Amino acid sequence: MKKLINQPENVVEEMIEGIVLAHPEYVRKLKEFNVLVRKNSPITGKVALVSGGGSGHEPSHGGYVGKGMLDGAVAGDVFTSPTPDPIYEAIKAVDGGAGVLLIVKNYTGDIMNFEMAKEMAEMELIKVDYVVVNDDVAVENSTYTAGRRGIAGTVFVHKIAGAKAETGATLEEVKETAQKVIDNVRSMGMALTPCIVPAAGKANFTLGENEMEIGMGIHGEPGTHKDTLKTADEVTEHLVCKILEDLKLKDGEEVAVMVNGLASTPLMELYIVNKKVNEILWEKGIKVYKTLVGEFMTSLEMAGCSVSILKLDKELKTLLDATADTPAFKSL
Amino acid sequence: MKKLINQPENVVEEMIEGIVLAHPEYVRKLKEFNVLVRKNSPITGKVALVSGGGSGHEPSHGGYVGKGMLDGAVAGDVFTSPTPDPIYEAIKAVDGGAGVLLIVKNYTGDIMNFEMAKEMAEMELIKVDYVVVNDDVAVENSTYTAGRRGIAGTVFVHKIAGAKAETGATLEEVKETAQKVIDNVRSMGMALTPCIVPAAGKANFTLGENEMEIGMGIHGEPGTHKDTLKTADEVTEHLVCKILEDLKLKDGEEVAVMVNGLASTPLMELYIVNKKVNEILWEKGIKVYKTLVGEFMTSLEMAGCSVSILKLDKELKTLLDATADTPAFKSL
Amino acid sequence: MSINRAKVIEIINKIADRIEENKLYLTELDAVIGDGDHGLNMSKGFHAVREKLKEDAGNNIGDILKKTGMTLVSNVGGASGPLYGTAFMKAGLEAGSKEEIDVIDFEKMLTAALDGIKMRGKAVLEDKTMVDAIEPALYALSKAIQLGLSSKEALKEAVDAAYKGVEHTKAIIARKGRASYLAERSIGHQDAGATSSALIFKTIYEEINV
Amino acid sequence: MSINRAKVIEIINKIADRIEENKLYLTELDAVIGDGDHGLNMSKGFHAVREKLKEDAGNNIGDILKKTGMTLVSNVGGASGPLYGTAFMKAGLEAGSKEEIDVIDFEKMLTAALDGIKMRGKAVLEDKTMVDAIEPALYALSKAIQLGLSSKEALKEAVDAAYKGVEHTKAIIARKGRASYLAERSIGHQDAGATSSALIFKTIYEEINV
Ligand SMILES: Nc1ncnc2c1ncn2[C@@H]1O[C@H](COP(=O)(O)OP(=O)(O)O)[C@@H](O)[C@H]1O
Ligand SMILES: Nc1ncnc2c1ncn2[C@@H]1O[C@H](COP(=O)(O)OP(=O)(O)O)[C@@H](O)[C@H]1O
Ligand SMILES: [Mg+2]
Ligand SMILES: [Mg+2]
Ligand SMILES: [Mg+2]
Ligand SMILES: [Mg+2]
Repeated sequence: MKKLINQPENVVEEMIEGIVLAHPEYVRKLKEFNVLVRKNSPITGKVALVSGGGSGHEPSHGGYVGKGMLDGAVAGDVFTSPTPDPIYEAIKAVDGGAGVLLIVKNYTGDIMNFEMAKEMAEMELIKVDYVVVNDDVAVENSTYTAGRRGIAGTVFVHKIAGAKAETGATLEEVKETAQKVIDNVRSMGMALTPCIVPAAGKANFTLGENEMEIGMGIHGEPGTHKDTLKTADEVTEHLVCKILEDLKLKDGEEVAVMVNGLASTPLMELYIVNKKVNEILWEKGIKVYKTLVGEFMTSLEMAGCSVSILKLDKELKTLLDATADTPAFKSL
Repeated sequence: MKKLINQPENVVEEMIEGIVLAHPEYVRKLKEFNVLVRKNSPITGKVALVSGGGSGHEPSHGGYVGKGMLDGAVAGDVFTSPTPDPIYEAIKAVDGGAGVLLIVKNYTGDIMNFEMAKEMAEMELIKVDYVVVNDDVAVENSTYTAGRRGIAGTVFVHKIAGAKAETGATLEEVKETAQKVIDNVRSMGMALTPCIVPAAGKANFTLGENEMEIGMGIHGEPGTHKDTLKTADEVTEHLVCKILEDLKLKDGEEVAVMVNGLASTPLMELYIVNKKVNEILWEKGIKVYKTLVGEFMTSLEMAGCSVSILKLDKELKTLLDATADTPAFKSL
Repeated sequence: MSINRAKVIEIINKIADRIEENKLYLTELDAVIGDGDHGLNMSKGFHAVREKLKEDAGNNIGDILKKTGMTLVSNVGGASGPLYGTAFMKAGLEAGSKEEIDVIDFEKMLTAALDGIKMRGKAVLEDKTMVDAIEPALYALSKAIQLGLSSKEALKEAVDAAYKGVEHTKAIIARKGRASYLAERSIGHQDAGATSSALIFKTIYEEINV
Repeated sequence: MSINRAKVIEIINKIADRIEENKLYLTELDAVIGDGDHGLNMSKGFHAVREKLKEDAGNNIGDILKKTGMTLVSNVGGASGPLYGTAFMKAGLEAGSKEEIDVIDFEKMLTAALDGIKMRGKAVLEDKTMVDAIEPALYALSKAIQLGLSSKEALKEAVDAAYKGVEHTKAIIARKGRASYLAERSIGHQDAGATSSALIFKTIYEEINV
């Protein structure tokens, strides 16, 4: 296990400290909890946004705490949902009287822990609501199952709902906008290598020298299938087509694109993927309004990427363009 | 070789296309050259900054083209200096009459190719000057040798000289500021894994499962020594001490810190390193004025990191804080 | 059967022992179709419970179980924390200020616990979760009580039903939790949470018969 | 000895052939103490030169060599591009509009080329670079001419001196180029650029004697 860490059991705490030391102008830490909140929280009268989940997806979620995005981010152990207590503490710390929206990714553990925290906060008469992000088209959606997973498309929810909250919108309005993003964003990922949870010390799945996993989740959950290595163009074609099958875009519609690196894949390769994404969309008459290329929601040191496509309307475009100032996402 | 690419010989060109498609609001490409320039180049009356070098260090250098940083970035083949022709084209495209400053990293190839381009541009009566960045303390500096290498500290030169140029300073003044940054920035890196140049198809050095290379350059050049794996704290201590031996900071002085990931090392680990950097500086009474943690100058998919420390004065602080708006570096 | 306050604490500590012994086994089960941490999660949770009860066990059985549940919720994270936590809290609410319980009380508490798990996790029978061990166990217990079996015999029926449920999880497709992402590929593998539930029943049965 | 325009082109094409044959060898030498691309760089450069001269070779020897140099500069990148490029351009400037050259001309051209390399790369003898092959070769050539040897013999002396220089690079520490980062660790390994220089001299010698 080649990692730049100290004790595996301390990685999350040391990381959170490192974030606070790096970005004191943006965030502060709640005492005794792995929770980051905006330095000037709570902001009176503004709906507050809280996100979080297991660690190992940095810059998600602490990197998005700041103006125009999140008010609080709760970090669980690596790949494990946080317990309700820190989520509850985050809610209390950021509530400025206008209520708190929780942005939860669709994993059983996350949903239950965030729900319990919500119930705890409601007992203190704080207005709390939540949305569940489920953008991963690799997993079938069916009423009988846990449904699709939430992956990198979540960052669009942070950005756009965050911008909406800055406008002074109500909790209901912010939730509605967040839900609109969720309804219009689809993602799919793939991996070239597994990753190692520090506490486990070894990879929990394997891929042959000539193999990749298509549809890989951000915790190493299996995807749709294993495949032999293909070119970037072929892989991109597959991901984008699966997304478009589900998103059903019409000629002339506008989208935002995110090409997200899982960690080890260099920016060079992400841009090569982006080129192909553009070509495919262009051929279908779909207009790319904005593109994000980089590492937005990672998976420890995994190699691979995900593509997210968000269908835009006028409101989403305006909010996507709005100013954001956080450690990991800035928009002037 | 597990890479998301198409033909190895096309990676640079496809990447550049992918960058332009992702960020048309920032950059445009010069026809027939792997050169990115600011969309609105040339800017009349402003000193223009051109940087570049081999590819494989993304977001260096194309990611830094935009307001408050570079006017042009020239991309050579992977890990190979560009030839003089594209550098010359970049100079011509960005010169707004106030002259052009070339920011060159101290590698024989880079220096000779940038110098030749400078000579070509001077024949067209364009005012051109250059600075050479040599921040890597892993390599001994001596008048008999090629001297220290230029690594991630270069990004501070881009940021600060770029901000200086925006103030309307003359070429001489911008050069002086750039040189001041170079004189006050020191860096050192380390690697846990090698990387693979796409055209070569295999790693050009090896590291055992329990080994790391201390002082590693950004092209896989050997460092000071191989060592067995150590904790993040021990590694950081070593890097920072080597830097401080050379930089000679006094109690109460202020610095900017950059913890730079070489590519595969997760942000989580970079923040753990940052925590230790802060602790060491704090103990020595050195004040951290600003911290950057992320991937600024990478080395394909190599795992590892570098630490850079820049000694600040009032001018450098103001310029470091100034607005920047580029695809990979934004400062509000 | 009559279980007092002290015995409840003893049983919970024994559950913690058994979880610790089976940490690797549970983790391995979870690794095949989940994310390989169920044993670690349960061990972390029951370790905290043990410490908590050592320090302040509460005045009555309801208190003990509520503290156990809250400690699990606050220390585990993931799916099993809220689920087992809710189960113990609901059982505790049902037990209230009792200082002694019999098998009828236990049946009521188990009913409340199962309701809590289903409310929290929205799983039903055949979703390949802990519900597939707990629900059959509760049915078997109720039936045994109705048939007039001894508490010892009734609990034995419950344990057997739980393990039959665990065995049955191999045959079905996961519809809840991480294993559901595998769809058909989850068939053939035993659910980790059902296994830990059966282990807890077995521990209770054994402790009542020492 | 007298070399005309056509012969110069022939020699350059032969150099391109030899470089191609030794691509792997040069790359491997560079891999040990550099970045493992010298053969690739040279091959890319001379491939472009061959194409360039096919399309438009220029009117005289000066032209041919300047085009060769500029093509190398424009196509290679790295350190060897500007160095070999400058060398050929300077040799071309020296040759001027000549349509035929003899060994004395060659000596002057080589002097200009070496000056160009040293000006561009700031390396001196014993820095473990191509200079360690070229400078001894030039000395040997000059001495042989002074001693009245035939052009053929003089060129032979130059080739031998170049290879002796290459051999000597094994014994010394690199002070320029990438290998200099290795300091003492560069000892024992032969310089790739010196090797390609010696190869070029050998090709010229062989071509003049066919
Ligand atoms: N919705 C649910 N309802 C009931 N039990 C569930 C549900 N989701 C998961 N489980 C149970 O939780 C177990 C996994 O627990 P654990 O591994 O500790 O949590 P996680 O899945 O978050 O890693 C599964 O084996 C299953 O029995
Ligand atoms: N400053 C210099 N002066 C003369 N020759 C040099 C200098 N630096 C490097 N060289 C030569 O260049 C060779 C390396 O060329 P090459 O591998 O093509 O370029 P790069 O080092 O950029 O990869 C070295 O073996 C050496 O002979
Ligand atoms: Mg888990
Ligand atoms: Mg090279
Ligand atoms: Mg699990
Ligand atoms: Mg080389």
